[in-house]
Amino acid sequence: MASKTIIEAIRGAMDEEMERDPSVFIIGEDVGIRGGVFLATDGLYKKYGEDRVIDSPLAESCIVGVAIGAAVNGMRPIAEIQFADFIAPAMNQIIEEAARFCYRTAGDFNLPMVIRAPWGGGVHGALYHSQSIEATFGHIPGLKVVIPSTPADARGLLKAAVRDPDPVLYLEHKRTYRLVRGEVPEGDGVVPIGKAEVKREGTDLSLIAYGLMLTHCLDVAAKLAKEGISAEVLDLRTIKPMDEAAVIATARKTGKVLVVHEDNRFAGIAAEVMAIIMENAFDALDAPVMRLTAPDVPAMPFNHTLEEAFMPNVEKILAKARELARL
Amino acid sequence: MASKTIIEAIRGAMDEEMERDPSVFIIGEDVGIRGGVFLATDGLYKKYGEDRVIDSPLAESCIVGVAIGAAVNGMRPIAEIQFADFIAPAMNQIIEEAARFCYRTAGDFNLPMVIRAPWGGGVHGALYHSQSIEATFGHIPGLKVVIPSTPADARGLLKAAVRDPDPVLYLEHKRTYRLVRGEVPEGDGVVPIGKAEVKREGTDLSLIAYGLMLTHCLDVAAKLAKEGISAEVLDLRTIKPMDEAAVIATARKTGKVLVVHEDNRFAGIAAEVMAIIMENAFDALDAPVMRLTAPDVPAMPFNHTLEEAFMPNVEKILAKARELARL
Amino acid sequence: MATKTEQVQAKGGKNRHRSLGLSDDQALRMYEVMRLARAVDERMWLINRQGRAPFVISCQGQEGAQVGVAAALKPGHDWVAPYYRDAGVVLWFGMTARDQMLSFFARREDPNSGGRQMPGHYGSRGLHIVTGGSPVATQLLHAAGVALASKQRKEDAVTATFFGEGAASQGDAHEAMNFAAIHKLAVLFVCENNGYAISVPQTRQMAIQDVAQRAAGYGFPGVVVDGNDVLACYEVAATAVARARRGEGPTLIEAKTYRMTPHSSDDDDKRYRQAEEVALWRTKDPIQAYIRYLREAGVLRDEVEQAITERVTQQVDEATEYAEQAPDPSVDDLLKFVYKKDVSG
Amino acid sequence: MATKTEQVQAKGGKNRHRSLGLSDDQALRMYEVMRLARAVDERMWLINRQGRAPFVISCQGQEGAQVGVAAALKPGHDWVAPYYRDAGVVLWFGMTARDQMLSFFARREDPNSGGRQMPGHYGSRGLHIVTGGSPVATQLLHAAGVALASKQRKEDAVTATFFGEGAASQGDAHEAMNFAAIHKLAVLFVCENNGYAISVPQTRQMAIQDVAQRAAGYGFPGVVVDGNDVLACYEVAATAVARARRGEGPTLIEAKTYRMTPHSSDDDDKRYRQAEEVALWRTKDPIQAYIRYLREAGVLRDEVEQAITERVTQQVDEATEYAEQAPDPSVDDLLKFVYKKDVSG
Ligand SMILES: Cc1ncc(C[n+]2csc(CCOP(=O)(O)OP(=O)(O)O)c2C)c(N)n1
Ligand SMILES: Cc1ncc(C[n+]2csc(CCOP(=O)(O)OP(=O)(O)O)c2C)c(N)n1
Ligand SMILES: [Mg+2]
Ligand SMILES: [Mg+2]
Repeated sequence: MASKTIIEAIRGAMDEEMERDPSVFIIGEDVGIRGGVFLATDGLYKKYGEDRVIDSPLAESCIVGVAIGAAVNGMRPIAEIQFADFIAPAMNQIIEEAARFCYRTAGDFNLPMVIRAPWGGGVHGALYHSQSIEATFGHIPGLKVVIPSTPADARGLLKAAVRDPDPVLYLEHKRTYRLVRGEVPEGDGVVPIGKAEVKREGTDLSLIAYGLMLTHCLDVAAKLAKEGISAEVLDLRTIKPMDEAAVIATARKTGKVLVVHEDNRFAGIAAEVMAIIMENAFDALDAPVMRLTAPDVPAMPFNHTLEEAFMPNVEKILAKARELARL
Repeated sequence: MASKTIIEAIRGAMDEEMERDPSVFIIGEDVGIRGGVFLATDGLYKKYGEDRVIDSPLAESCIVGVAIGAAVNGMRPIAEIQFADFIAPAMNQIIEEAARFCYRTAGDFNLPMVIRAPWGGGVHGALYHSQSIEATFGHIPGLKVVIPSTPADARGLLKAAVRDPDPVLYLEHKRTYRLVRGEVPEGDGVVPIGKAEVKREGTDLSLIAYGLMLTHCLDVAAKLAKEGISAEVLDLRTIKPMDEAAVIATARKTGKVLVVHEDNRFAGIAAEVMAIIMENAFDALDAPVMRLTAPDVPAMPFNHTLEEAFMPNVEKILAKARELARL
Repeated sequence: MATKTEQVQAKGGKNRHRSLGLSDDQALRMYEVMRLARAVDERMWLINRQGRAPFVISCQGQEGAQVGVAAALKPGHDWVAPYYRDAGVVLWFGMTARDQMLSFFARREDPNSGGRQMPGHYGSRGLHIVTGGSPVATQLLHAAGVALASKQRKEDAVTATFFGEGAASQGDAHEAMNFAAIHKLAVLFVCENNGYAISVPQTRQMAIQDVAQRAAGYGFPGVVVDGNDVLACYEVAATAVARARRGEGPTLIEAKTYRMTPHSSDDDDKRYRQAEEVALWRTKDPIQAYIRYLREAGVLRDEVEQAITERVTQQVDEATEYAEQAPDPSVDDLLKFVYKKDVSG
Repeated sequence: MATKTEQVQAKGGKNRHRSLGLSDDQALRMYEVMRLARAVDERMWLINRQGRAPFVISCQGQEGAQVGVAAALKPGHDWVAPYYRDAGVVLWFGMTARDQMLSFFARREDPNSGGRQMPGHYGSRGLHIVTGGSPVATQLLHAAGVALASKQRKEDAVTATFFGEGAASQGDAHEAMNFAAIHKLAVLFVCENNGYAISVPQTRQMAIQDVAQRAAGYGFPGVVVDGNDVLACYEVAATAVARARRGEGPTLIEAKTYRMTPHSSDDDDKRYRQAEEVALWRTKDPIQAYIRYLREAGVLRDEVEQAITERVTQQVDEATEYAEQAPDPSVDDLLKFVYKKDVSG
């Protein structure tokens, strides 16, 4: 077991997969000599050369469209979108093409490709370097959407994504890159797509989250414990297809659920979790499921006061959890 | 009161608004001499000329991006996207630009523009001429999303959209264009954005829908009445911002709610409606809120058997409503 | 690198096909595929007008450009990323009249999509035909990606992608040509310019004469060719393929042609096209032009013509009969193949 | 219509500015705005390095292209759709050092965004500066739309939009130029080609020498100019503006220049640029070059130089002091202006 940050785990996973499989290559803006703006691909250009670590032109539709074509022709591209906020120019290629290749050909075609994108806020990134996109893409059939919150999951889910025969959107919370450090197992350590994980057991209420909010929820659970409140923390890990069984299990276990995300509220992932619980664990609820999310304003402002006000944080989650516990 | 189809109401509303306000113009593919592929703009090119009814190049990002610029400079564009399925190339301009202009300038800029798009299935349109996009855009702060289901609402909401100072996505269910006929009032008849409407009063359960499904729900309510079940039918009309008060009121009134849409299920509009009810009317529920939606497969296939299987219809809604009534 | 737009003119003479290195047999195979594409298309309209199938979208008028270019490629080795009019391309690459009819009737056996997509949405991994959806111009980037993979593996396969002049206005067309140029990819960008994007004429689509002029802005050759002259199309394609195999990069081929039918069975082209214009272009029908050449060249003797007509008619008849009887997908097919690997619990 | 790429070379002589119709005062105003843009930028780096503000993105090295082009426009009448480096453009159009510093410190008074956007995201309806977000190239389409509106109302306003050579790879750049060409819109497409898109050099961005070559593919003139020669930039812009006002359509101006700083305060350009290259371009600093010219021309006498330096320094000092003290937005500002008209119950 080695201790790594999330960015180290991601870089390492790409390196291991490229070593293992010559069909794996990276394409994106500044991924080459620059090593990516967050250094996620640092050193890979030097090690694997410009044919396997390709600096694309400044065009996201090109990055994804080319990745699709390469995947059709036997390669396993890892496409990097520099910031999740800049994925929109590629939405036609992702939503209408990549996500539909398998279905529209009744399985004749499939696309083993990964799209990596740093997302999330808390880094003074303002409106266009802080966005959450998991609900937008989670709604699209044919895509798999994963979000690791620990270095071990970051490595294991990225490996699973590279080896998966379908397009996987792999979202990396940029605030956690260097903030979150943890043990990474020796060996393969592949983490299956589609499986949530209880990161902390509890009995009084459940906190369901992913990304930076998962880290916050673990802090909150520790604080609640001191107050005699036993909180279970469920890490969704895969947004789509969601591990409904795990969601239902924790809801049935505690009867009280708080879903937390920093994405906008309306038709977000929390709403889907609430719907799943409504349909499958209604009878087991001791209180209405609650959600703590960003407000419905377009991403977080640059100004630190407004950024703070936008983001859910430990204090806000703690307050909401206490409120739920009291019900 | 004149009786009109929905397509006639839409065409008439554009004609009236263009007569009233010289800053209103239309831009889109084939909107000119062709009158649009559904004839929504039929006759307007002849009447207003090529400067106010502009055949764009085959480029959706261009259509929306140009509309944004024109709106900045004093015009009120109505941009037509030929099919909702082809809006994705414009997502960057809609989501990252149009929706954020007002917020990112703290109100200095605003965009009075309408984006019209035919959506929905049941016309042998296959994967790319049948899609639902309301959840994708409903999730985006800064956009207003409206869906009329009757000729009067089609006319009144389109007029409201043209006069609104913010970008409005106006979605027209293509199956209802000529299927749904109804009275259209004399005079202005503007219908306010943001207000749902109870299209049929009831006491035993509530059916919440929009678009073609609203028409189906009215049929279902009539059939249920014969069975002695009194169903209320709420037409959302505006998807975003949603009329939460109306949703909560009907849930509290009947205690049993079925939400119906033909969009995909995961993180769809039904999930948000369920979340709103969970948060605001949990204590008033006699049964868990149910949803009847399309499955999570990429839009409906061309083959009629599969199209039928994909779409919610009167039979499926009726069965689900009976199940809910029995609870 | 030559980046000027060359106007390739068809050279006369009875030996054009031989001087292009085409045997009489090859010349006739090209003719037969053009005929087959046309015959299948005409049958589809017939059936559609009888209300037995909901939708047709045509290749009629563009078979010369399609077969001329496709004939310069190696089916099974090279790749194509066609668009919805390219019946001539996919038939050359191994699809059959039966395949066409199976997708026309949206049957389960439809090799393109199992009855899920509209007709004209071609795709076959085995035949190296990249699946196409409806959004235009996306396939240009797919073609660049396919070609990138070939280059990464140091294979000499060429990828040809086809699109209309309207599709050339999409951002994806720009991004694809730019990327292919940067990496000198073995791509043929084939624009079938039929003068209209549904109702929108070229003058509202662009302010230039030739789409081929764009190539210079990316750094590779752009060629204009008479799309109704199948041999001229073969000639420019063969040149572009050779260049691509040498690793010298892409070529943009603009085939000037015309759509002899409405945009689709849902369209009414009388709203935007003059009858005279349509009539004029009928006289330029690429099949008729090729017939004249083949007869002059003494290749298409009456008995050959008759044999071909019989084969074509028979294939279309059998295909129609088979496909119309063939089973639909069943309701439980609806949920299949959302993913190749389903990981939902 | 002329569509060939013209290499505009700076003509020598002490009277260049007068021969271009610029008075000594105008020439000096251009100089002062370049100096102010540079001074504000340098101060921002200083403050950022002291940890008093999180982010800077620079105009340094590109002031000549920015002010040269902007000076050919009529502020308040014409429109600009700039990008994040265009401090020189917006200062010419009426923004102040104080405005710059208010957005640098993300204060409530920031006229661009009320502290919501990063520095460099300019916008002012009153000053005819179209608001910009971070996604590159979207503003080219906005500029086409602004120009379309001017044309629809038969006004002679010109719209200039600015972008990097990397942004030129985006589909939106293609769609905007094509649309502006079709409608002969009064647009200046100004590419500030500084050779890099963050770390990606031009050779990986495109396979051509000059972005200006693309103009021919749309049907309007493309011009290459020395972006570090403010008067040469003014000259080509004045020609393009005159053409646009005559209703003859857009021009693509490519200003060859260099970014003298890292991409932003988050970048480390040593990873991808050689020190020699950076040093070489320092010798081509557009401000120094202009100083040499103005002195030769006898326009920039010592006392004038001194007065300008004092005014610039004073403005930067006052702006910094004012902005650093200025109040932040308050928490309840967060929910404001999602819509102009809030219709939620
Ligand atoms: C992105 C997108 N927008 C709109 C459409 C609707 N549409 C289908 S074909 C077509 C016209 C295509 O014209 P062109 O590219 O010239 O090809 P042609 O049909 O003339 O062969 C349009 C607008 C589409 N399929 N995709
Ligand atoms: C659509 C989009 N993708 C990626 C980015 C991230 N990004 C910001 S600036 C930049 C490079 C821009 O290069 P260029 O257009 O040449 O302008 P320059 O910074 O060199 O002046 C990139 C990739 C972005 N802002 N927008
Ligand atoms: Mg065409
Ligand atoms: Mg640059």
